[in-house]
Amino acid sequence: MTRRVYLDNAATTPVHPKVLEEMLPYFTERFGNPSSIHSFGREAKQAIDKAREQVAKALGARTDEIFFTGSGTEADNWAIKGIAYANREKGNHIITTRIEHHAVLHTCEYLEQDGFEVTYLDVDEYGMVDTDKLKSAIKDTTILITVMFANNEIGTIQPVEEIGEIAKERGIYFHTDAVQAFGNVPIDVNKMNIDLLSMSGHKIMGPKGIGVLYIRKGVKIHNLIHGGAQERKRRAGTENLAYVVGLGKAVELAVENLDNHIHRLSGLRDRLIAGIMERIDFVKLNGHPEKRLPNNVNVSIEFVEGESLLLSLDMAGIAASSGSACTSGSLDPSHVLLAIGLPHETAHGSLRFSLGDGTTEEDIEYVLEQLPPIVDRLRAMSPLFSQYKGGKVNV
Amino acid sequence: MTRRVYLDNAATTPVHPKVLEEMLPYFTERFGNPSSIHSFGREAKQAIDKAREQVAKALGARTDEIFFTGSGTEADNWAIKGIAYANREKGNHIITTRIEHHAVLHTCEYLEQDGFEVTYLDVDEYGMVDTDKLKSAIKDTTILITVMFANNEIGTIQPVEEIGEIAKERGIYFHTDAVQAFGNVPIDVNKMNIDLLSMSGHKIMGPKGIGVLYIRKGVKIHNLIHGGAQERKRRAGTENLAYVVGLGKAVELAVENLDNHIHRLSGLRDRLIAGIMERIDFVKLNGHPEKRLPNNVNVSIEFVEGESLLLSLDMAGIAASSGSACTSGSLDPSHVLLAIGLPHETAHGSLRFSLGDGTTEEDIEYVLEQLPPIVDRLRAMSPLFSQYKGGKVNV
Amino acid sequence: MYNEKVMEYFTNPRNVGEIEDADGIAEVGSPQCGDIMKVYIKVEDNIIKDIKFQTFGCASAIASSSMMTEMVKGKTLDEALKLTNREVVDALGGLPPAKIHCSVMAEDAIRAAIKDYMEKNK
Amino acid sequence: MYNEKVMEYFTNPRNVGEIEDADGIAEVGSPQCGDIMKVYIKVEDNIIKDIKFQTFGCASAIASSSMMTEMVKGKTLDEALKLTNREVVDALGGLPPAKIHCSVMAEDAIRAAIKDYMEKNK
Ligand SMILES: Cc1ncc(COP(=O)(O)O)c(C=O)c1O
Ligand SMILES: Cc1ncc(COP(=O)(O)O)c(C=O)c1O
Repeated sequence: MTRRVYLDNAATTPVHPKVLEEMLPYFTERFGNPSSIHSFGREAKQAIDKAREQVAKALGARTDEIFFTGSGTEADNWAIKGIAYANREKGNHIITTRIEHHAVLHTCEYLEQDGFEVTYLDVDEYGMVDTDKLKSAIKDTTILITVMFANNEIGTIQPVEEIGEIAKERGIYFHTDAVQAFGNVPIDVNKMNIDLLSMSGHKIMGPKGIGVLYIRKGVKIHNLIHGGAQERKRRAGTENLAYVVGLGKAVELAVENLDNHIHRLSGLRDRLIAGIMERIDFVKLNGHPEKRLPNNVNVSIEFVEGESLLLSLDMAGIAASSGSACTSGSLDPSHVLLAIGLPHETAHGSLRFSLGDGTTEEDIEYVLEQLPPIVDRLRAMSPLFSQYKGGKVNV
Repeated sequence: MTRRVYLDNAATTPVHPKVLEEMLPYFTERFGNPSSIHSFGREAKQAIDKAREQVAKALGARTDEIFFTGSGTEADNWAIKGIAYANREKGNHIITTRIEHHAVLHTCEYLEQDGFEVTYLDVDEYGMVDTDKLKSAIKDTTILITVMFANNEIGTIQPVEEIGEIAKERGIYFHTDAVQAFGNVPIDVNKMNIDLLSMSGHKIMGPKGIGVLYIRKGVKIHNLIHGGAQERKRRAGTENLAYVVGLGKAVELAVENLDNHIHRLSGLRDRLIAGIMERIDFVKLNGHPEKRLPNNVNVSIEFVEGESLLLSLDMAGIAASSGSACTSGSLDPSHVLLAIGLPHETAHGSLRFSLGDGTTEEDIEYVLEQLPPIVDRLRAMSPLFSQYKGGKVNV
Repeated sequence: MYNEKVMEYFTNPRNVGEIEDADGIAEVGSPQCGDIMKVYIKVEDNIIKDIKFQTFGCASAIASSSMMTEMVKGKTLDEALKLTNREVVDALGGLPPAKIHCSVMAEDAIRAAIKDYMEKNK
Repeated sequence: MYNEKVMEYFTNPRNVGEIEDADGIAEVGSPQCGDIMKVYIKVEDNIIKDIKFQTFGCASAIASSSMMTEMVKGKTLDEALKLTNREVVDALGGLPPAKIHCSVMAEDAIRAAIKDYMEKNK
């Protein structure tokens, strides 16, 4: 079999062996329902309490501010709808950006159908939000600012602390989707004036299908999922015991490993970026050159289309992702790449390599070896490239 | 250590070893994101397709009618809110019962605050819904009937097929919470005219934190969780790959084992009921004597309180549950036991034993040995019992 | 959920029972709430010479009643009247927040029993 | 996602390239949609003697163009004009629903190239 190099850690990560080890007993032995008062239940309850402490500690939060959800997406939905409906009499205006994850964007769009007004802030060519524009977008009716901590496609890290300060000054709730940021960037909800923060397990070597919503004590918010009294009556449903335990462990490991992770991965990232630039012509780096996740590489490779690149890489055993519409079956390429001003055909030719703790130097060298001939082959087939060479660029 | 006898399978079940075995590779090896087009992703996608087929087959449904959720509770919330908001212009009236799970009741209550009208049908002393009462509750504005398939506390099985027919005749959507029924009762969504059906993994030896909503093709429903294009754009969030695989397997095993499960557990159930009646005075069986889940025993033991019973059983290694308010820290005992007409103090003294595939005859005999002296001891302490003996019953 | 001390007083409660010729008797709580405590006291020279209780209720209700009876036995009526639910909770090493009302019932019960004695001996 | 045949035509596409002195040329699709197909034909006695293509697009766009060129090579113009996207899909052993438009582009491309030839030779 060919070598398999996984560089799609922003899509999802494998579960860390130590995380799996912690989870395992909770499937078959310590499987009680945390709401039960017998010993099986009490054991389960304790495990959940411990995980909650691990998460709270990692964010600088209190344990009673941590709520487990069924995904990062659910955390985003809960934060935005919950704040919107609970604060409707105060106002109906929400501020967000054009480059949010669909979990935020589609939730905002749903609210627009229900009488809310949403401002989608533009970003600059690096994907950065302009805090002056943010300030001038604030109205008397603004009840929520939701800006992602770091972007999942291009890796740009937003000025979260500054945004938190603006929100605080104006008495507006501030939510941040930190699904991609947590484990890649130090986070402190108090220092950064964050009122609500979303996380997801599967981006940090935890399991898929669990998330966290941090809700600052005192924030007025409705429930999203009604039912039993779990999570202090705020999020109903029998707790995903094994995953809660796993998430707690994954968070703990991520925090322990943070410095090393940032240092090692940003080195590999920079090597990969430099290598691609050296070896392939007509390539552009997307996202901010410095304020960038340590694990994110996003490049546009002119004259070729993303899916073809991905499948060719896949045949060489390399897993990556793309902002091309072809990967999703729709016509428009990634809204993020369009928002930073890329022309459609350039956006279609974008590739994202997202590194993880399992990524090695050899992996990077392997990609740098495999990618150039793939690009050559596809460009040789591309009418856009031969037009360019012939001087008839119509892009 | 004392023997441990787990008779709280209606609260949650352990994961079946075969289910865990199927799940395991999906944490660390086959961990791809099903939306990714590379080989890791395609592998993941296939696993999800297979699980969807397993579930569809079990319900007599089509694969494109099966949606995975983060819990049974989420499935209930989605069904009810989704139908309510999508059919608002048709009407605002919902019919349900007083004995639904909180996932249904609290969702209905939330909708009441938002302009919907909800009829909560009474049930008889056995917890059965009267279909004539249901018929007369229907109005021109009725858009949804939601009646649970079988009750989680007292095990009563509702006349689902008849209700389905009534709903169909009147052109009203019919949702049933089958979280407790699936795996205990044969279910066919077409034969029973069910439009929406909720299931949960952890009641059938699958994992906790995954559920299913069956939505009949053509049903008009809003999304509950907005974001990515997963689940054919109906339920966003990266799929819980390992649990989806596990749920598929658990469902398959449950269906294979259904006849044996029903036969064996109802035998043990009847033995336990008869044994309790023989050995303890002043005991009442709650729920329907025949139309009853094969794994449910619910008895009220007069003059004693549930939590004391539970903790005493727990010290003997027996895990059960109770409808006493003391177990939840609130004052009112179970709404289900009150709905079937039990006086408060009788409801407080109720015990539920829920059997599972791991339950043995020895387990039942052990309970029948341990329970009577526990009851004796607590009755000896009870002022209600000495009043009764003294002829001064003030119950 | 409960600490060992509470479980010990639930499992082996002190002073369970009735006193046939009690000098004061009181019952507090109600079946609706799932808690009833009945307390019997025997008084001599203003001192609680003997005390027994019966409780229908959860483990913390049983433990609280039992602890309370131990705490007031041998005390003068005045002293016993000063017993607070906080002291019962502390003597038990703590109760879960949702169960504090059980200790309140224990306080209420001994006060009511003393009141009953006083009324009868006015 | 794709079957082996599609992957084979994507990996080893037949008839890639340009024809310098082509008799008909056409380009369909647009960079916006992420798909462009350019087709060159050489015609003799109403027969497609040679055909080449260039494609900017996803794997199924490349495979569809390549398959199309194979299917019309050596055919008369009339026969080639009758080629449908369905036939291309079938020849590829099927395409995912979201990718059917790629086969439509292939059909459009050959028709446009023939049209270009006819206009030039009117
Ligand atoms: C009847 C019924 N409905 C819904 C639920 C909720 O399911 P889950 O715990 O998966 O959220 C349960 C169990 O908790 C139940 O018994
Ligand atoms: C920025 C961002 N937000 C939200 C999500 C959604 O998280 P989940 O997949 O756990 O629902 C993701 C990843 O999918 C993401 O990258």
